[in-house]
Amino acid sequence: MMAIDSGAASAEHTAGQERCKARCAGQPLAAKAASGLRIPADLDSLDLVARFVLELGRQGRLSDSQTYRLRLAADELATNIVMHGYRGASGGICVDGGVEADRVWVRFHDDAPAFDPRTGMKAPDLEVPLGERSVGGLGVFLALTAVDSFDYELVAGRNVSILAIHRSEHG
Amino acid sequence: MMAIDSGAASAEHTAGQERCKARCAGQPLAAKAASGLRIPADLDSLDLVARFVLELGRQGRLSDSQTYRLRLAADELATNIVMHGYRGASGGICVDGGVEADRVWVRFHDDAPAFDPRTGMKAPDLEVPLGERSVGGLGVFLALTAVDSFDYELVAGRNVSILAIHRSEHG
Amino acid sequence: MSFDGTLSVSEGIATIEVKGELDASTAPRFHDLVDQAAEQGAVRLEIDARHLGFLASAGLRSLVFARQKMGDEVRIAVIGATEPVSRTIRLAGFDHSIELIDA
Amino acid sequence: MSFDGTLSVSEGIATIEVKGELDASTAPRFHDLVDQAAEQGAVRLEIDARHLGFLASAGLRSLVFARQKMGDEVRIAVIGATEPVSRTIRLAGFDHSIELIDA
Ligand SMILES: Nc1ncnc2c1ncn2[C@@H]1O[C@H](COP(=O)(O)OP(=O)(O)O)[C@@H](O)[C@H]1O
Ligand SMILES: Nc1ncnc2c1ncn2[C@@H]1O[C@H](COP(=O)(O)OP(=O)(O)O)[C@@H](O)[C@H]1O
Repeated sequence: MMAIDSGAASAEHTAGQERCKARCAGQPLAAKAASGLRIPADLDSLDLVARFVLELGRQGRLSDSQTYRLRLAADELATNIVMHGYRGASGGICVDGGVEADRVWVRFHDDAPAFDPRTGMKAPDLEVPLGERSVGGLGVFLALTAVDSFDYELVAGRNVSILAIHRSEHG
Repeated sequence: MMAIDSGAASAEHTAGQERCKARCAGQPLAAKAASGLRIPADLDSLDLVARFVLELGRQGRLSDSQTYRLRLAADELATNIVMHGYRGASGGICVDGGVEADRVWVRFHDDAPAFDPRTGMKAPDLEVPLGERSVGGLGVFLALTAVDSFDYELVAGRNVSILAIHRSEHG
Repeated sequence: MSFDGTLSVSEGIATIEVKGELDASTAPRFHDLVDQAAEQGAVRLEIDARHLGFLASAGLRSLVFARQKMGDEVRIAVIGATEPVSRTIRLAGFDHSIELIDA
Repeated sequence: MSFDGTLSVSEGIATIEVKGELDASTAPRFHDLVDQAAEQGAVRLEIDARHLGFLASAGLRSLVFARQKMGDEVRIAVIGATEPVSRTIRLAGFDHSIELIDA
Protein backbone atom coordinates (compact mmCIF):
# COMPACT_ATOMS: atom_id res chain seq x y z
CA MET A 1 0.00 0.00 0.00
CA MET A 2 1.08 3.50 -0.81
CA ALA A 3 0.07 6.59 1.11
CA ILE A 4 -0.81 9.78 -0.70
CA ASP A 5 0.73 12.96 0.53
CA SER A 6 -1.74 15.69 -0.15
CA GLY A 7 0.69 18.43 0.74
CA ALA A 8 0.84 19.58 -2.84
CA ALA A 9 -2.89 19.94 -3.16
CA SER A 10 -3.31 23.08 -1.13
CA ALA A 11 -1.05 25.27 0.86
CA GLU A 12 -3.98 27.21 2.34
CA HIS A 13 -5.57 24.23 3.99
CA THR A 14 -2.60 23.07 6.02
CA ALA A 15 -4.29 23.75 9.33
CA GLY A 16 -7.41 21.96 8.18
CA GLN A 17 -5.37 18.99 7.10
CA GLU A 18 -3.94 18.59 10.57
CA ARG A 19 -7.38 18.60 12.05
CA CYS A 20 -8.49 16.11 9.46
CA LYS A 21 -5.76 13.63 10.28
CA ALA A 22 -6.64 13.86 13.94
CA ARG A 23 -10.35 13.40 13.41
CA CYS A 24 -10.03 10.68 10.83
CA ALA A 25 -7.49 8.79 12.85
CA GLY A 26 -10.21 7.45 15.12
CA GLN A 27 -11.88 5.54 12.32
CA PRO A 28 -9.27 3.63 10.38
CA LEU A 29 -10.45 1.75 7.34
CA ALA A 30 -10.30 -2.02 7.62
CA ALA A 31 -7.23 -1.67 5.46
CA LYS A 32 -4.65 0.93 6.43
CA ALA A 33 -5.69 4.57 6.12
CA ALA A 34 -3.67 7.01 4.08
CA SER A 35 -3.11 10.65 4.89
CA GLY A 36 -5.67 13.07 3.60
CA LEU A 37 -6.85 16.61 3.43
CA ARG A 38 -9.60 18.62 5.01
CA ILE A 39 -11.35 21.09 2.75
CA PRO A 40 -14.02 23.70 3.37
CA ALA A 41 -17.54 22.80 2.24
CA ASP A 42 -17.73 25.02 -0.82
CA LEU A 43 -17.62 24.45 -4.54
CA ASP A 44 -14.12 25.90 -4.88
CA SER A 45 -12.93 22.80 -3.04
CA LEU A 46 -13.89 20.58 -5.97
CA ASP A 47 -10.61 21.56 -7.51
CA LEU A 48 -8.69 20.18 -4.53
CA VAL A 49 -10.70 16.97 -4.66
CA ALA A 50 -9.84 16.58 -8.34
CA ARG A 51 -6.15 17.12 -7.77
CA PHE A 52 -6.14 14.67 -4.91
CA VAL A 53 -7.86 11.96 -6.94
CA LEU A 54 -5.75 12.54 -10.05
CA GLU A 55 -2.60 12.15 -7.97
CA LEU A 56 -3.98 9.03 -6.34
CA GLY A 57 -4.79 7.55 -9.74
CA ARG A 58 -1.26 8.29 -10.90
CA GLN A 59 0.29 6.66 -7.87
CA GLY A 60 -2.03 3.70 -8.18
CA ARG A 61 -1.18 3.38 -11.88
CA LEU A 62 -4.83 3.43 -12.87
CA SER A 63 -5.65 3.83 -16.54
CA ASP A 64 -6.86 7.25 -17.66
CA SER A 65 -10.36 5.91 -17.90
CA GLN A 66 -10.27 4.42 -14.38
CA THR A 67 -8.92 7.65 -12.93
CA TYR A 68 -11.60 9.62 -14.77
CA ARG A 69 -14.31 7.43 -13.26
CA LEU A 70 -12.93 7.78 -9.75
CA ARG A 71 -12.69 11.52 -10.15
CA LEU A 72 -16.21 11.77 -11.52
CA ALA A 73 -17.65 9.90 -8.55
CA ALA A 74 -15.59 11.97 -6.11
CA ASP A 75 -16.65 15.23 -7.76
CA GLU A 76 -20.34 14.30 -7.65
CA LEU A 77 -20.15 13.15 -4.04
CA ALA A 78 -18.30 16.26 -2.89
CA THR A 79 -20.73 18.47 -4.81
CA ASN A 80 -23.66 16.89 -3.01
CA ILE A 81 -22.06 17.28 0.39
CA VAL A 82 -21.64 20.98 -0.33
CA MET A 83 -24.98 21.62 -2.04
CA HIS A 84 -27.35 19.27 -0.24
CA GLY A 85 -25.48 18.48 2.97
CA TYR A 86 -24.07 21.72 4.33
CA ARG A 87 -26.06 24.14 2.13
CA GLY A 88 -24.09 27.23 2.87
CA ALA A 89 -23.28 26.43 6.49
CA SER A 90 -19.59 26.37 7.19
CA GLY A 91 -18.17 22.93 7.60
CA GLY A 92 -15.43 20.64 6.53
CA ILE A 93 -15.04 17.66 4.30
CA CYS A 94 -12.29 15.23 5.04
CA VAL A 95 -10.84 13.38 2.08
CA ASP A 96 -8.32 10.60 2.22
CA GLY A 97 -7.43 7.69 0.04
CA GLY A 98 -4.99 4.94 -0.61
CA VAL A 99 -3.62 2.43 -3.02
CA GLU A 100 -3.86 -1.25 -2.21
CA ALA A 101 -2.87 -4.33 -4.15
CA ASP A 102 -6.33 -4.78 -5.61
CA ARG A 103 -7.90 -1.34 -5.47
CA VAL A 104 -7.57 2.42 -5.20
CA TRP A 105 -9.96 4.05 -2.76
CA VAL A 106 -11.09 7.54 -1.81
CA ARG A 107 -12.97 8.23 1.40
CA PHE A 108 -15.08 11.24 2.39
CA HIS A 109 -16.10 12.20 5.92
CA ASP A 110 -18.53 15.02 6.55
CA ASP A 111 -20.57 16.38 9.45
CA ALA A 112 -23.63 17.43 7.50
CA PRO A 113 -26.95 15.73 8.32
CA ALA A 114 -26.93 11.98 7.77
CA PHE A 115 -27.51 10.96 4.17
CA ASP A 116 -26.80 7.69 2.44
CA PRO A 117 -26.05 8.65 -1.18
CA ARG A 118 -27.18 5.23 -2.37
CA THR A 119 -30.73 6.16 -1.42
CA GLY A 120 -30.64 9.27 -3.63
CA MET A 121 -30.11 7.15 -6.74
CA LYS A 122 -32.64 7.39 -9.51
CA ALA A 123 -31.66 5.84 -12.83
CA PRO A 124 -32.57 8.28 -15.60
CA ASP A 125 -35.79 7.45 -17.38
CA LEU A 126 -34.43 6.99 -20.88
CA GLU A 127 -37.92 6.88 -22.36
CA VAL A 128 -38.78 10.43 -21.37
CA PRO A 129 -37.49 13.04 -23.86
CA LEU A 130 -35.07 15.53 -22.36
CA GLY A 131 -37.43 18.41 -22.96
CA GLU A 132 -39.80 16.92 -20.42
CA ARG A 133 -37.41 15.23 -18.09
CA SER A 134 -36.84 16.54 -14.61
CA VAL A 135 -33.19 16.77 -13.80
CA GLY A 136 -32.70 15.45 -10.30
CA GLY A 137 -30.82 12.33 -9.40
CA LEU A 138 -28.19 12.30 -12.14
CA GLY A 139 -25.29 13.07 -9.84
CA VAL A 140 -25.76 10.09 -7.55
CA PHE A 141 -26.47 7.89 -10.56
CA LEU A 142 -23.23 8.88 -12.28
CA ALA A 143 -21.22 8.49 -9.08
CA LEU A 144 -22.58 5.03 -8.32
CA THR A 145 -22.12 3.73 -11.84
CA ALA A 146 -18.64 5.22 -12.24
CA VAL A 147 -16.90 3.28 -9.49
CA ASP A 148 -16.51 -0.42 -8.82
CA SER A 149 -17.66 -0.10 -5.24
CA PHE A 150 -19.46 2.57 -3.26
CA ASP A 151 -19.89 2.12 0.47
CA TYR A 152 -21.58 4.36 2.98
CA GLU A 153 -21.72 4.27 6.75
CA LEU A 154 -22.86 6.67 9.47
CA VAL A 155 -20.03 6.57 12.00
CA ALA A 156 -20.51 8.45 15.27
CA GLY A 157 -22.83 10.89 13.54
CA ARG A 158 -20.55 11.48 10.57
CA ASN A 159 -21.24 10.50 6.99
CA VAL A 160 -18.49 8.25 5.67
CA SER A 161 -18.45 7.22 2.01
CA ILE A 162 -15.79 5.09 0.37
CA LEU A 163 -15.39 4.92 -3.39
CA ALA A 164 -13.09 2.40 -4.99
CA ILE A 165 -11.79 1.31 -8.36
CA HIS A 166 -10.45 -2.23 -8.71
CA ARG A 167 -6.95 -2.42 -10.10
CA SER A 168 -6.52 -4.87 -12.92
CA GLU A 169 -2.77 -5.32 -12.46
CA HIS A 170 -1.93 -6.17 -8.86
CA GLY A 171 0.95 -4.15 -7.43
CA MET B 1 -59.67 42.53 -7.48
CA MET B 2 -56.82 44.64 -6.21
CA ALA B 3 -53.44 44.93 -7.84
CA ILE B 4 -50.31 44.97 -5.77
CA ASP B 5 -47.75 47.59 -6.52
CA SER B 6 -44.43 46.13 -5.65
CA GLY B 7 -42.63 49.42 -6.05
CA ALA B 8 -41.96 49.59 -2.34
CA ALA B 9 -40.35 46.18 -2.24
CA SER B 10 -37.10 47.04 -3.94
CA ALA B 11 -35.66 50.11 -5.50
CA GLU B 12 -32.69 48.18 -6.94
CA HIS B 13 -34.76 45.87 -9.05
CA THR B 14 -36.71 48.44 -11.01
CA ALA B 15 -35.20 47.44 -14.34
CA GLY B 16 -35.91 43.80 -13.60
CA GLN B 17 -39.49 44.61 -12.75
CA GLU B 18 -40.07 46.19 -16.13
CA ARG B 19 -38.74 43.15 -17.86
CA CYS B 20 -40.93 40.99 -15.68
CA LYS B 21 -44.10 42.80 -16.61
CA ALA B 22 -43.25 42.46 -20.26
CA ARG B 23 -42.45 38.79 -20.03
CA CYS B 24 -45.35 37.89 -17.79
CA ALA B 25 -47.83 39.83 -19.84
CA GLY B 26 -47.93 37.08 -22.42
CA GLN B 27 -49.38 34.59 -19.96
CA PRO B 28 -52.25 36.19 -18.12
CA LEU B 29 -53.84 34.13 -15.40
CA ALA B 30 -57.38 33.03 -16.08
CA ALA B 31 -58.30 35.76 -13.64
CA LYS B 32 -56.69 39.17 -14.10
CA ALA B 33 -52.95 39.38 -13.45
CA ALA B 34 -51.53 41.88 -11.00
CA SER B 35 -48.25 43.72 -11.34
CA GLY B 36 -45.21 42.02 -9.97
CA LEU B 37 -41.50 42.06 -9.50
CA ARG B 38 -38.55 40.32 -11.05
CA ILE B 39 -35.82 39.25 -8.67
CA PRO B 40 -32.42 37.67 -9.19
CA ALA B 41 -32.16 33.95 -8.43
CA ASP B 42 -30.25 34.18 -5.18
CA LEU B 43 -31.10 33.70 -1.53
CA ASP B 44 -30.96 37.42 -0.79
CA SER B 45 -34.11 37.72 -2.86
CA LEU B 46 -36.10 35.76 -0.26
CA ASP B 47 -36.41 39.00 1.60
CA LEU B 48 -38.12 40.66 -1.36
CA VAL B 49 -40.46 37.71 -1.73
CA ALA B 50 -41.41 37.99 1.94
CA ARG B 51 -42.10 41.71 1.68
CA PHE B 52 -44.19 41.19 -1.42
CA VAL B 53 -46.30 38.48 0.18
CA LEU B 54 -46.72 40.34 3.48
CA GLU B 55 -47.97 43.37 1.60
CA LEU B 56 -50.31 41.21 -0.46
CA GLY B 57 -51.70 39.61 2.70
CA ARG B 58 -52.27 43.05 4.18
CA GLN B 59 -54.10 44.28 1.10
CA GLY B 60 -56.11 41.07 0.93
CA ARG B 61 -56.98 41.42 4.62
CA LEU B 62 -55.78 37.90 5.34
CA SER B 63 -55.42 36.88 8.98
CA ASP B 64 -51.88 36.76 10.37
CA SER B 65 -51.98 33.01 10.21
CA GLN B 66 -53.14 32.97 6.58
CA THR B 67 -50.43 35.44 5.58
CA TYR B 68 -47.84 33.38 7.43
CA ARG B 69 -48.85 30.28 5.51
CA LEU B 70 -48.72 32.05 2.16
CA ARG B 71 -45.33 33.48 2.99
CA LEU B 72 -44.00 30.11 4.12
CA ALA B 73 -45.03 28.44 0.87
CA ALA B 74 -43.61 31.32 -1.18
CA ASP B 75 -40.33 31.24 0.73
CA GLU B 76 -39.94 27.48 0.25
CA LEU B 77 -40.79 27.65 -3.43
CA ALA B 78 -38.42 30.54 -4.11
CA THR B 79 -35.68 28.78 -2.13
CA ASN B 80 -36.03 25.69 -4.30
CA ILE B 81 -35.95 27.68 -7.53
CA VAL B 82 -32.67 29.23 -6.38
CA MET B 83 -31.07 26.12 -4.85
CA HIS B 84 -32.33 23.31 -7.06
CA GLY B 85 -33.45 25.16 -10.19
CA TYR B 86 -30.78 27.69 -11.10
CA ARG B 87 -28.03 26.39 -8.79
CA GLY B 88 -25.74 29.35 -9.07
CA ALA B 89 -26.48 30.22 -12.69
CA SER B 90 -27.74 33.74 -13.10
CA GLY B 91 -31.41 33.96 -13.78
CA GLY B 92 -34.57 35.67 -12.77
CA ILE B 93 -37.66 34.80 -10.85
CA CYS B 94 -40.81 36.66 -11.64
CA VAL B 95 -43.27 37.09 -8.80
CA ASP B 96 -46.71 38.56 -9.07
CA GLY B 97 -49.90 38.19 -7.19
CA GLY B 98 -53.37 39.49 -6.65
CA VAL B 99 -56.38 39.71 -4.44
CA GLU B 100 -59.69 38.35 -5.66
CA ALA B 101 -63.06 38.07 -3.99
CA ASP B 102 -62.43 34.54 -2.83
CA ARG B 103 -58.66 34.21 -2.71
CA VAL B 104 -55.22 35.79 -2.56
CA TRP B 105 -52.70 34.32 -4.97
CA VAL B 106 -48.97 34.54 -5.61
CA ARG B 107 -47.42 33.33 -8.85
CA PHE B 108 -43.82 32.45 -9.66
CA HIS B 109 -42.29 32.19 -13.13
CA ASP B 110 -38.79 30.91 -13.62
CA ASP B 111 -36.59 29.75 -16.49
CA ALA B 112 -34.72 27.01 -14.67
CA PRO B 113 -35.13 23.42 -15.90
CA ALA B 114 -38.69 22.13 -15.76
CA PHE B 115 -39.73 20.89 -12.34
CA ASP B 116 -43.17 20.28 -10.92
CA PRO B 117 -42.81 20.94 -7.18
CA ARG B 118 -45.71 18.63 -6.47
CA THR B 119 -43.57 15.68 -7.55
CA GLY B 120 -40.87 16.58 -5.00
CA MET B 121 -43.28 16.05 -2.12
CA LYS B 122 -42.39 13.45 0.46
CA ALA B 123 -44.44 13.52 3.66
CA PRO B 124 -42.06 13.19 6.59
CA ASP B 125 -41.86 9.70 8.03
CA LEU B 126 -43.03 10.47 11.54
CA GLU B 127 -42.06 7.01 12.76
CA VAL B 128 -38.36 7.48 12.09
CA PRO B 129 -36.55 9.28 14.93
CA LEU B 130 -34.92 12.54 13.88
CA GLY B 131 -31.48 11.20 14.62
CA GLU B 132 -31.84 8.75 11.76
CA ARG B 133 -34.07 10.68 9.45
CA SER B 134 -32.75 12.02 6.19
CA VAL B 135 -33.71 15.59 5.68
CA GLY B 136 -34.88 15.99 2.10
CA GLY B 137 -38.38 16.79 1.05
CA LEU B 138 -39.50 18.98 3.93
CA GLY B 139 -39.59 22.20 1.93
CA VAL B 140 -42.05 21.01 -0.68
CA PHE B 141 -44.11 19.30 2.02
CA LEU B 142 -44.40 22.49 4.06
CA ALA B 143 -45.21 24.57 0.98
CA LEU B 144 -47.94 22.24 -0.23
CA THR B 145 -49.57 21.86 3.15
CA ALA B 146 -49.39 25.59 3.94
CA VAL B 147 -51.58 26.87 1.13
CA ASP B 148 -55.13 26.08 0.10
CA SER B 149 -54.17 25.48 -3.52
CA PHE B 150 -50.91 24.88 -5.31
CA ASP B 151 -50.90 24.72 -9.10
CA TYR B 152 -48.03 24.13 -11.46
CA GLU B 153 -47.76 24.38 -15.22
CA LEU B 154 -44.94 24.38 -17.72
CA VAL B 155 -45.78 27.28 -20.04
CA ALA B 156 -43.59 27.80 -23.10
CA GLY B 157 -40.67 26.21 -21.30
CA ARG B 158 -41.11 28.26 -18.14
CA ASN B 159 -42.06 26.90 -14.74
CA VAL B 160 -45.20 28.60 -13.48
CA SER B 161 -46.48 27.91 -9.97
CA ILE B 162 -49.50 29.53 -8.37
CA LEU B 163 -50.09 29.45 -4.63
CA ALA B 164 -53.36 30.61 -3.15
CA ILE B 165 -55.09 31.11 0.16
CA HIS B 166 -58.88 31.18 0.22
CA ARG B 167 -60.36 34.25 1.83
CA SER B 168 -63.02 33.53 4.39
CA GLU B 169 -64.68 36.95 4.14
CA HIS B 170 -65.50 37.81 0.54
CA GLY B 171 -64.51 41.32 -0.50
CA MET C 1 -33.88 38.49 6.03
CA SER C 2 -33.18 39.64 9.57
CA PHE C 3 -31.74 37.06 11.89
CA ASP C 4 -29.71 37.21 15.01
CA GLY C 5 -28.48 34.27 17.01
CA THR C 6 -26.39 34.04 20.16
CA LEU C 7 -24.96 31.03 21.94
CA SER C 8 -24.25 30.89 25.64
CA VAL C 9 -23.15 27.89 27.67
CA SER C 10 -23.55 27.59 31.41
CA GLU C 11 -23.42 24.54 33.69
CA GLY C 12 -23.62 22.09 30.83
CA ILE C 13 -26.61 23.78 29.24
CA ALA C 14 -26.12 25.41 25.87
CA THR C 15 -28.67 28.07 25.01
CA ILE C 16 -29.12 29.48 21.53
CA GLU C 17 -31.32 32.51 21.36
CA VAL C 18 -32.78 33.02 17.91
CA LYS C 19 -34.33 36.31 16.86
CA GLY C 20 -35.90 37.22 13.56
CA GLU C 21 -36.42 34.86 10.65
CA LEU C 22 -34.95 31.47 9.86
CA ASP C 23 -35.01 30.38 6.25
CA ALA C 24 -32.43 29.31 3.67
CA SER C 25 -30.85 32.75 3.65
CA THR C 26 -30.20 32.77 7.40
CA ALA C 27 -30.14 29.10 8.45
CA PRO C 28 -26.39 28.69 7.80
CA ARG C 29 -25.76 31.07 10.71
CA PHE C 30 -28.04 29.06 13.00
CA HIS C 31 -26.41 25.84 11.79
CA ASP C 32 -22.99 27.21 12.71
CA LEU C 33 -24.19 28.04 16.23
CA VAL C 34 -25.59 24.53 16.64
CA ASP C 35 -22.26 23.18 15.47
CA GLN C 36 -20.44 25.22 18.11
CA ALA C 37 -22.91 24.11 20.78
CA ALA C 38 -22.31 20.46 19.84
CA GLU C 39 -18.57 20.95 20.21
CA GLN C 40 -19.00 22.29 23.77
CA GLY C 41 -20.14 18.89 24.94
CA ALA C 42 -23.29 20.29 26.57
CA VAL C 43 -25.74 17.86 28.17
CA ARG C 44 -28.72 19.92 27.10
CA LEU C 45 -29.46 22.35 24.26
CA GLU C 46 -32.15 24.96 24.69
CA ILE C 47 -33.29 27.01 21.75
CA ASP C 48 -34.96 30.17 22.91
CA ALA C 49 -37.46 30.82 20.12
CA ARG C 50 -39.59 33.49 21.77
CA HIS C 51 -38.45 36.08 19.27
CA LEU C 52 -38.37 33.83 16.23
CA GLY C 53 -40.91 35.26 13.83
CA PHE C 54 -40.57 32.82 10.95
CA LEU C 55 -39.29 29.28 10.50
CA ALA C 56 -38.89 27.58 7.12
CA SER C 57 -37.61 24.09 6.34
CA ALA C 58 -34.00 25.25 6.22
CA GLY C 59 -34.28 26.04 9.94
CA LEU C 60 -35.79 22.61 10.58
CA ARG C 61 -32.79 21.03 8.87
CA SER C 62 -30.56 22.68 11.44
CA LEU C 63 -32.67 21.07 14.18
CA VAL C 64 -32.14 17.68 12.54
CA PHE C 65 -28.47 18.46 12.44
CA ALA C 66 -28.53 19.38 16.14
CA ARG C 67 -30.31 16.12 16.97
CA GLN C 68 -27.71 14.13 15.03
CA LYS C 69 -24.66 15.91 16.37
CA MET C 70 -25.56 16.08 20.04
CA GLY C 71 -25.84 12.37 20.74
CA ASP C 72 -28.87 10.56 22.10
CA GLU C 73 -28.29 11.42 25.74
CA VAL C 74 -28.43 15.17 25.07
CA ARG C 75 -31.91 16.65 25.39
CA ILE C 76 -32.91 19.39 22.98
CA ALA C 77 -35.73 21.79 23.70
CA VAL C 78 -37.33 24.64 21.78
CA ILE C 79 -38.70 27.17 24.22
CA GLY C 80 -41.44 29.72 23.78
CA ALA C 81 -42.08 29.22 20.06
CA THR C 82 -44.98 31.21 18.65
CA GLU C 83 -47.98 29.34 17.31
CA PRO C 84 -47.04 29.17 13.60
CA VAL C 85 -43.46 28.20 14.44
CA SER C 86 -44.49 25.39 16.77
CA ARG C 87 -47.11 24.24 14.27
CA THR C 88 -44.38 23.82 11.65
CA ILE C 89 -42.20 21.86 14.09
CA ARG C 90 -45.12 19.55 14.91
CA LEU C 91 -46.16 19.16 11.28
CA ALA C 92 -42.68 17.92 10.45
CA GLY C 93 -42.95 15.46 13.34
CA PHE C 94 -39.99 16.94 15.16
CA ASP C 95 -41.85 17.12 18.46
CA HIS C 96 -41.14 13.42 18.99
CA SER C 97 -37.42 14.04 19.25
CA ILE C 98 -37.29 17.64 20.40
CA GLU C 99 -39.17 18.99 23.41
CA LEU C 100 -41.51 21.90 22.80
CA ILE C 101 -41.73 23.97 25.97
CA ASP C 102 -44.15 26.86 26.51
CA ALA C 103 -45.40 26.56 22.94
CA MET D 1 -11.62 24.25 -11.79
CA SER D 2 -10.49 25.64 -15.11
CA PHE D 3 -13.24 26.39 -17.59
CA ASP D 4 -13.55 28.69 -20.49
CA GLY D 5 -16.60 29.09 -22.69
CA THR D 6 -17.29 31.31 -25.71
CA LEU D 7 -20.48 31.85 -27.68
CA SER D 8 -20.58 32.84 -31.31
CA VAL D 9 -23.61 33.12 -33.55
CA SER D 10 -23.52 33.03 -37.31
CA GLU D 11 -26.25 32.38 -39.88
CA GLY D 12 -28.68 31.10 -37.31
CA ILE D 13 -26.19 28.68 -35.79
CA ALA D 14 -25.08 29.33 -32.24
CA THR D 15 -21.78 27.71 -31.30
CA ILE D 16 -20.56 27.39 -27.74
CA GLU D 17 -16.99 26.30 -27.40
CA VAL D 18 -16.26 24.74 -24.04
CA LYS D 19 -12.73 24.25 -22.78
CA GLY D 20 -11.59 22.72 -19.52
CA GLU D 21 -13.84 21.15 -16.94
CA LEU D 22 -17.56 21.34 -16.38
CA ASP D 23 -18.84 20.53 -12.92
CA ALA D 24 -20.90 22.31 -10.27
CA SER D 25 -18.21 24.94 -9.78
CA THR D 26 -18.12 25.95 -13.45
CA ALA D 27 -21.52 24.91 -14.87
CA PRO D 28 -23.21 28.22 -13.99
CA ARG D 29 -21.00 29.90 -16.59
CA PHE D 30 -21.94 27.35 -19.23
CA HIS D 31 -25.59 27.69 -18.24
CA ASP D 32 -25.39 31.45 -18.75
CA LEU D 33 -23.95 30.97 -22.25
CA VAL D 34 -26.75 28.54 -23.11
CA ASP D 35 -29.24 31.09 -21.85
CA GLN D 36 -27.72 33.76 -24.12
CA ALA D 37 -27.75 31.36 -27.08
CA ALA D 38 -31.43 30.62 -26.48
CA GLU D 39 -32.22 34.33 -26.52
CA GLN D 40 -30.55 34.74 -29.93
CA GLY D 41 -33.29 32.68 -31.54
CA ALA D 42 -30.80 30.36 -33.25
CA VAL D 43 -32.12 27.42 -35.28
CA ARG D 44 -29.26 25.19 -34.22
CA LEU D 45 -26.94 25.00 -31.21
CA GLU D 46 -23.55 23.39 -31.55
CA ILE D 47 -21.45 22.68 -28.52
CA ASP D 48 -17.83 22.28 -29.47
CA ALA D 49 -16.59 19.86 -26.82
CA ARG D 50 -13.23 18.90 -28.35
CA HIS D 51 -11.38 20.57 -25.51
CA LEU D 52 -13.74 19.58 -22.73
CA GLY D 53 -11.71 17.40 -20.38
CA PHE D 54 -14.33 16.62 -17.77
CA LEU D 55 -18.10 16.60 -17.57
CA ALA D 56 -20.09 16.05 -14.38
CA SER D 57 -23.86 16.02 -13.85
CA ALA D 58 -23.98 19.78 -13.35
CA GLY D 59 -22.90 20.16 -16.99
CA LEU D 60 -25.56 17.69 -18.09
CA ARG D 61 -28.15 19.80 -16.32
CA SER D 62 -27.20 22.71 -18.54
CA LEU D 63 -27.80 20.49 -21.58
CA VAL D 64 -31.28 19.70 -20.28
CA PHE D 65 -31.78 23.39 -19.82
CA ALA D 66 -30.63 24.02 -23.41
CA ARG D 67 -33.04 21.37 -24.69
CA GLN D 68 -35.91 22.95 -22.77
CA LYS D 69 -35.17 26.55 -23.70
CA MET D 70 -34.44 26.13 -27.38
CA GLY D 71 -37.79 24.75 -28.50
CA ASP D 72 -38.36 21.43 -30.26
CA GLU D 73 -37.47 22.65 -33.74
CA VAL D 74 -33.96 23.69 -32.69
CA ARG D 75 -31.37 20.95 -33.12
CA ILE D 76 -28.66 20.67 -30.50
CA ALA D 77 -25.39 18.88 -31.19
CA VAL D 78 -22.33 18.12 -29.11
CA ILE D 79 -19.29 17.93 -31.36
CA GLY D 80 -16.01 16.14 -30.87
CA ALA D 81 -16.53 15.00 -27.29
CA THR D 82 -13.80 12.77 -25.90
CA GLU D 83 -14.62 9.19 -25.00
CA PRO D 84 -15.39 9.62 -21.26
CA VAL D 85 -17.44 12.76 -21.92
CA SER D 86 -19.56 11.11 -24.61
CA ARG D 87 -19.95 8.00 -22.44
CA THR D 88 -21.45 10.15 -19.68
CA ILE D 89 -23.83 11.81 -22.14
CA ARG D 90 -24.94 8.39 -23.41
CA LEU D 91 -25.25 6.90 -19.93
CA ALA D 92 -27.66 9.67 -18.97
CA GLY D 93 -29.63 8.90 -22.12
CA PHE D 94 -29.13 12.37 -23.55
CA ASP D 95 -28.08 11.03 -26.95
CA HIS D 96 -31.76 10.53 -27.81
CA SER D 97 -32.42 14.26 -27.74
CA ILE D 98 -28.99 15.69 -28.48
CA GLU D 99 -26.87 14.69 -31.45
CA LEU D 100 -23.41 13.39 -30.71
CA ILE D 101 -21.15 14.22 -33.67
CA ASP D 102 -17.58 12.96 -34.09
CA ALA D 103 -17.70 11.31 -30.71
N1 LIG E 1 -25.22 14.95 1.04
C1 LIG E 1 -26.56 14.97 0.87
N2 LIG E 1 -27.37 15.33 1.88
C2 LIG E 1 -28.71 15.34 1.73
N3 LIG E 1 -29.34 15.01 0.59
C3 LIG E 1 -28.60 14.65 -0.47
C4 LIG E 1 -27.17 14.60 -0.40
N4 LIG E 1 -26.73 14.18 -1.60
C5 LIG E 1 -27.81 13.99 -2.38
N5 LIG E 1 -28.94 14.26 -1.71
C6 LIG E 1 -30.32 14.12 -2.22
O1 LIG E 1 -30.30 13.20 -3.29
C7 LIG E 1 -30.88 13.81 -4.45
C8 LIG E 1 -30.20 13.31 -5.70
O2 LIG E 1 -28.89 13.88 -5.81
P1 LIG E 1 -28.21 13.99 -7.23
O3 LIG E 1 -28.26 12.65 -7.87
O4 LIG E 1 -26.85 14.58 -7.09
O5 LIG E 1 -29.13 14.91 -8.09
P2 LIG E 1 -29.46 16.45 -7.93
O6 LIG E 1 -28.38 17.03 -7.07
O7 LIG E 1 -29.40 16.94 -9.33
O8 LIG E 1 -30.82 16.50 -7.33
C9 LIG E 1 -30.74 15.29 -4.22
O9 LIG E 1 -31.74 16.02 -4.90
C10 LIG E 1 -30.90 15.41 -2.73
O10 LIG E 1 -32.27 15.45 -2.41
N1 LIG F 1 -37.01 24.00 -8.67
C1 LIG F 1 -36.57 22.74 -8.58
N2 LIG F 1 -35.86 22.20 -9.61
C2 LIG F 1 -35.41 20.94 -9.53
N3 LIG F 1 -35.60 20.12 -8.49
C3 LIG F 1 -36.27 20.59 -7.43
C4 LIG F 1 -36.79 21.91 -7.41
N4 LIG F 1 -37.42 22.08 -6.22
C5 LIG F 1 -37.30 20.92 -5.55
N5 LIG F 1 -36.62 20.01 -6.27
C6 LIG F 1 -36.33 18.61 -5.87
O1 LIG F 1 -37.27 18.22 -4.90
C7 LIG F 1 -36.59 17.76 -3.72
C8 LIG F 1 -37.39 18.11 -2.49
O2 LIG F 1 -37.31 19.51 -2.23
P1 LIG F 1 -37.55 20.06 -0.78
O3 LIG F 1 -38.82 19.49 -0.29
O4 LIG F 1 -37.43 21.53 -0.76
O5 LIG F 1 -36.42 19.39 0.12
P2 LIG F 1 -34.87 19.62 0.11
O6 LIG F 1 -34.60 20.90 -0.61
O7 LIG F 1 -34.53 19.68 1.55
O8 LIG F 1 -34.31 18.41 -0.58
C9 LIG F 1 -35.23 18.40 -3.79
O9 LIG F 1 -34.25 17.63 -3.11
C10 LIG F 1 -34.95 18.44 -5.26
O10 LIG F 1 -34.43 17.20 -5.69
